[in-house]
Amino acid sequence: MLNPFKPEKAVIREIIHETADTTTYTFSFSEANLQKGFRYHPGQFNMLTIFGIGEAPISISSNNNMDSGVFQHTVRRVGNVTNALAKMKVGDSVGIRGPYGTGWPLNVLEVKNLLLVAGGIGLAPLRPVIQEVMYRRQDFGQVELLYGARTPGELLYTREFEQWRQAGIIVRLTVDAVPEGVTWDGSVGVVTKLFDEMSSEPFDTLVFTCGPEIMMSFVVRGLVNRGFVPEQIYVSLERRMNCGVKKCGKCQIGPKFVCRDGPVFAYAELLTLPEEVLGGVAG
Amino acid sequence: MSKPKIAIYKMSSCAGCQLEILNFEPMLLDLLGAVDLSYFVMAKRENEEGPYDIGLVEGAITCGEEISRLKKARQQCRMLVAFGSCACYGGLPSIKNWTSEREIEERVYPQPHLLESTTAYGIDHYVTVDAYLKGCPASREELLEFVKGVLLGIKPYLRPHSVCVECKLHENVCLFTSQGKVCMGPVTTAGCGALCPANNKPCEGCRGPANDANTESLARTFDEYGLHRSDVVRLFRKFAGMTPEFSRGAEVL
Amino acid sequence: MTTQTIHVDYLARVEGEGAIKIKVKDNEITDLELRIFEPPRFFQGFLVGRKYSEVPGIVSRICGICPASHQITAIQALEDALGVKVSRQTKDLRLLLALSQWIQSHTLHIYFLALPDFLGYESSISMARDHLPAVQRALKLKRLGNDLTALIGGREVHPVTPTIGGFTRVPRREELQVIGERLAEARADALETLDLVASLNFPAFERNCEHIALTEENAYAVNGGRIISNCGLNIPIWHYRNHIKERQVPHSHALHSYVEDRGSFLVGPLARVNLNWDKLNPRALKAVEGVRKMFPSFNPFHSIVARAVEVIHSIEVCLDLIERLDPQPEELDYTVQAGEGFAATEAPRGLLYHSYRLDEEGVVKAADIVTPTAHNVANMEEDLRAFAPGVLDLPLEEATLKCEMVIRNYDPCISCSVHFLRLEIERE
Amino acid sequence: MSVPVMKVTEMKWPALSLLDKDGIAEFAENLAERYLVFGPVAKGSEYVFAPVGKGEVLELNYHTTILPPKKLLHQPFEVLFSFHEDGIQENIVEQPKQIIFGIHPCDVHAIQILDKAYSVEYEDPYYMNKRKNTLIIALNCSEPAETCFCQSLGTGPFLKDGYDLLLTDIGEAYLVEVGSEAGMELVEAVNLRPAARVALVEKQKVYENARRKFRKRLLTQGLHELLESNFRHPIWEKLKEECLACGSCTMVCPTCFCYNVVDKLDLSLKSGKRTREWDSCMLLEYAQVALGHNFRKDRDARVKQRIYHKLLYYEPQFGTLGCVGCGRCIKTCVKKIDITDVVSRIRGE
Ligand SMILES: Cc1cc2nc3c(=O)[nH]c(=O)nc-3n(C[C@H](O)[C@H](O)[C@H](O)COP(=O)(O)OP(=O)(O)OC[C@H]3O[C@@H](n4cnc5c(N)ncnc54)[C@H](O)[C@@H]3O)c2cc1C
Ligand code: SF4
Ligand code: SF4
Ligand code: SF4
Repeated sequence: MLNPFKPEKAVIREIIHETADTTTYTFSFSEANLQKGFRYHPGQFNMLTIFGIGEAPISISSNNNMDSGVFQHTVRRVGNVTNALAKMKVGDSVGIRGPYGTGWPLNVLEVKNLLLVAGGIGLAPLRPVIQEVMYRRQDFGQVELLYGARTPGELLYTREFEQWRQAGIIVRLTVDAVPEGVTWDGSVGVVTKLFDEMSSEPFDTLVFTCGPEIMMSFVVRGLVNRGFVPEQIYVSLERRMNCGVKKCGKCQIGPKFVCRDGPVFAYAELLTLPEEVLGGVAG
Repeated sequence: MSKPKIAIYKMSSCAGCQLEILNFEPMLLDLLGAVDLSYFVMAKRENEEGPYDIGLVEGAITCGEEISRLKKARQQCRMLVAFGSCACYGGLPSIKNWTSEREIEERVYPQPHLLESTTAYGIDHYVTVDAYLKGCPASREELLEFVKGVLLGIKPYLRPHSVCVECKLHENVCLFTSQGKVCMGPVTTAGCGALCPANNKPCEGCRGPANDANTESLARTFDEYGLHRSDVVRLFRKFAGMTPEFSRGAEVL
Repeated sequence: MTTQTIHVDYLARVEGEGAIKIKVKDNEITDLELRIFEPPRFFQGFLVGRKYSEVPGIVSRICGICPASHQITAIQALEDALGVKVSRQTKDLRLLLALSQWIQSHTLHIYFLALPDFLGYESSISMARDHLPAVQRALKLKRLGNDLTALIGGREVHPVTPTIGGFTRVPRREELQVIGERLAEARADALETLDLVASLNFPAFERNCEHIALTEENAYAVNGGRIISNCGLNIPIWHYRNHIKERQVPHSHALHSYVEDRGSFLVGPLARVNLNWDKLNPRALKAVEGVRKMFPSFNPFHSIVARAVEVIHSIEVCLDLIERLDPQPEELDYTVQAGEGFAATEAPRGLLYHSYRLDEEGVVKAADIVTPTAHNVANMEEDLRAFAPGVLDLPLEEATLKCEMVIRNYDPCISCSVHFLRLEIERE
Repeated sequence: MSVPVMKVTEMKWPALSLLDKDGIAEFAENLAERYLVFGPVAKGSEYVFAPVGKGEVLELNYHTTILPPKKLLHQPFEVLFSFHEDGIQENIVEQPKQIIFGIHPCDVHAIQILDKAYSVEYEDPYYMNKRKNTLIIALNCSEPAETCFCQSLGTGPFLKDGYDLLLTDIGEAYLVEVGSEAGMELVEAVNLRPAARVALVEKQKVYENARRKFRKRLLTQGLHELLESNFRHPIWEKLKEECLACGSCTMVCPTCFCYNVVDKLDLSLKSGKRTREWDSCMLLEYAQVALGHNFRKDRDARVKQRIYHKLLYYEPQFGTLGCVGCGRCIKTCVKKIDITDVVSRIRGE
């Protein structure tokens, strides 16, 4: 019987320090066949095991299209598993099972213009979207990223911004605060502040957003105020997960299992749930 | 991490929690392979000087001398642990806190002026505490989880919820709803394996308040079961009467 | 003129915190203090106002090493106050529980607290390096005592099942038999323990003093009997307070127990073995024949041998009890009434006395608890006073160790001695 | 019996037989020779499913058990796998065939719900391994307990399908009906006394009689709309004050499936086990994520989650209500919080 709870061994191939507390790890499964068959969509996640410490759901921050024989996770140190991972070295191995969940509706819907709104670590599941856009740029129209972090030093993937811009993606950045001695010519304030300067219009645009729930609640509210409708806004939710496969029950919101029906949901769908999501905006 | 150095401090206590370390028996030698019991006066004559990695403090703080010893322990230890309910909440010694110090002293000693004794507090009244190992006595399993956690640099999983959860997991007959005996289980932290109910004895709350303990509601149920107000007060002011949760339970009626 | 000070900052390997200070001037002891830093916890104070039914759970926390003794004694005192009679089964189970603690506590003392002194180690942990089999034997015996305590009492430290009238849960016969097999196997370990301690080199030191223990007609008394001594004391338990008093002496840090018109006295394994030797279990008597000639003994260092004897005795008695027990749940039925009750038992460290006065609601109006260590503390000082001059010629280091050993002979359980006072603190 | 539950008709296995009441113990013993047999036995004043057949007294007149028989399939504690330096050892062992003897209709229905929860999309191999090796000897209820309301939900007091054998107490004996091939084999093996078809008339009488004895009910009509429109009913504020958040109600529920996962390392820190144990949405930590953020911090949110999950969310998830009316959560609640009462209060009754 296939055991969905059994992690497979994956080896750390490369470690890239993004910020003081966030790191991107490149993995490949020890077993070549597994790695070959490992296919996923932008927005899906894996369950990452550190044996003896636990398991955590982590978005896949790379894109399949490159077919590089590896995949990436970008992880912020916040607790047991993520701290333990931070202590590992290239060559060490972890347990991985996945991919799980629905991704962004890139292949499901006709997508023309894209507005991506990310906060902090929330950029990780959107990075594969950006990579997808770059991979088949001609399929998309205007693509714009609004990205906020607490400080300039906490922005992820900064080394890739130039590439993204070269691919014709509008990248707008903001930070909550600029520590003394740091130069910053971007905007200062929460990510919704970028709405005032953004180029995206509601027409023919899909919005993907990921970040802290409180941020997303302001994002959806701000967008609705600017004429976007809940049907065109997609959010990636975070909930407690112990299985990733609809068994442990933790991630339920109403009848939805975030691990399987999500983590990406149309905002319109969330509005039909009795339990309030996104900081009570829905209710 | 190399072998962490552990120091065991005794304050006002029965020594039962420290004894639980020796009670590891079959595992004791393995444990000693993993950690250094550097300062353990009950078991050793030659005790090393600090600093230590972990300080396990047993007992409530009931006098000035203990306060200064505790503060010194805090300086000496990277992590300071409240080891057992006395250290977590003041424990049983805190029962006296609701009677005047003088009156209590006079009941025991002919010449009370020779004593110096203060309100019994848990150690976090005076110093910051890194971890709490609840229970009277503290649980060996939890101590072990904690030690492994330190070795690994993680926060161990210690049950935060009510005793009822473990009571149900072990399928005990509920003393409260089946036998009409009032039980502190619904508001008390699990981790003991619901030991008392498993032995057909209501939980006495020795591990202190559980996550989100709704003590007021439980106190009202005690009342409905015909308990006198003073009985309810006694139930809440026993092992952890100094905690805000149990105080609310004691005072609601 | 030479002044010498023997100063033990921390009495190690005793339960609780104490220190010794002896000042000697020109070979005369000028000052001798057995200090106890242990702050008082006022059990007798805060027991007042609590319900009788809470008392066993509360007094258990007087001492983590002999909690069951406190429970049994309190329960029996309360039963005396409430007029509750208990079954043979309950008495048997209580005896089993008390003896399980003797096994555990004596093993702890012999191997972990006392033996390292005799063999020249600072602790059993360092002793384990050279004497691994002995330490493993100790761990096995101690676990056995603990497992038996847990089987009867529900938990090793602070048992939960003992209650007024009996037990909230009784073990099944099969469970008892499983542990019975282990007890039978442990006989060999207990004998080896006796051989080991009997072969030790004991300081030649004797001090004639009053030895007090419980005694029974046909059994080696544990949970009841009459209080007797080698100096003619022979009283029922409820006369305890007519004969045994406490005084607060200015130079001391503890309430000193004494027999009215006489003085300090010794309780514990040595006193029991001295006074009740013939009542040891017959199989045990045979097994300990080799040390017969050591007793009666007034050498306090022989108490470690007395403990080994009692471990053997306890195992045999437990085996007999297990043989006949088939515990059945019992109705615990009684009415609460006002009254006063008394009880004394032999805790591992010796005579333990509890008495309570209850009002008609069952609320405690007065509590009186005297623990074995509290009984012994005056005698410890007396021992030291007599012993110290003999070691003054030794190097200070060695003299200090020898003095500590005198105290450790008592296996003092300082936190449980609710009567201890703290007078002065001297730390670094 | 196979999974998911197959529909069996009486036509396929027409054999009706009778099992004398004093033959029950012998029957159980006989089964115990070939199967692990679990049945209701007394534990103090309550009942629990425990191994029977070797001298233990089967108490078929039990009202309900503390824990549902779910515990035999989705265990309170379970090791998922052990790990060591060179690999993972899955804890999926050769499962001995087991029989749940004397299980009530509500609990059979609950198992059918769990079957769905544990087989949709990703099969849970631990559950399914046990489930596939489990036979069900159900017992129709003739004496519903005070807290029972299965009748309102169509999950009792009598069972229509989902059993291998079905017993009904028709007075002097148990009527035995066969529900599967495996059940047929069980009957043949012990050589039961054949029953006349009129026994079915007796059975019908017992049924009618049992139906009249229910004291609790939960009106399901319009339940969805009712709950959907009362998410902010003042009753939730009251329950927030009342509920102890002790978790008992969910621990005893036969359809609750949530679990928590904990890794346990050996002291060597090199090997260990991944374990799971029942969890509960009533507990504060249940919806807590890293850095302490909690999606259901307030007790009323959790009370609501439990009740809404049972009565509203299961339906879209698994096509059936999540409550089978066993009454365990009512019986176990120290605060006497009663799911049927909550619904009637919302209805304004
Ligand atoms: C779909 C999804 C995708 C995610 N993607 C990323 C990502 O790409 N990068 C990243 O850094 N983080 C991501 N997270 C958050 C990440 O899962 C948590 O930070 C992580 O679980 C924390 O685990 P820990 O052991 O380090 O923390 P601890 O606080 O020690 O966690 C203890 C346990 O609590 C549970 N838990 C705690 N927090 C969370 C949480 N936020 N979500 C789910 N379970 C939790 C887990 O069971 C965990 O084992 C994602 C979460 C979800 C649900
Ligand atoms: S006996 Fe006590 S702890 Fe156990 S379920 Fe009942 S109330 Fe909870
Ligand atoms: S059993 Fe009752 S008190 Fe406990 S969590 Fe459930 S509803 Fe609340
Ligand atoms: S919700 Fe209550 S009555 Fe319904 S199935 Fe669960 S325990 Fe039984």
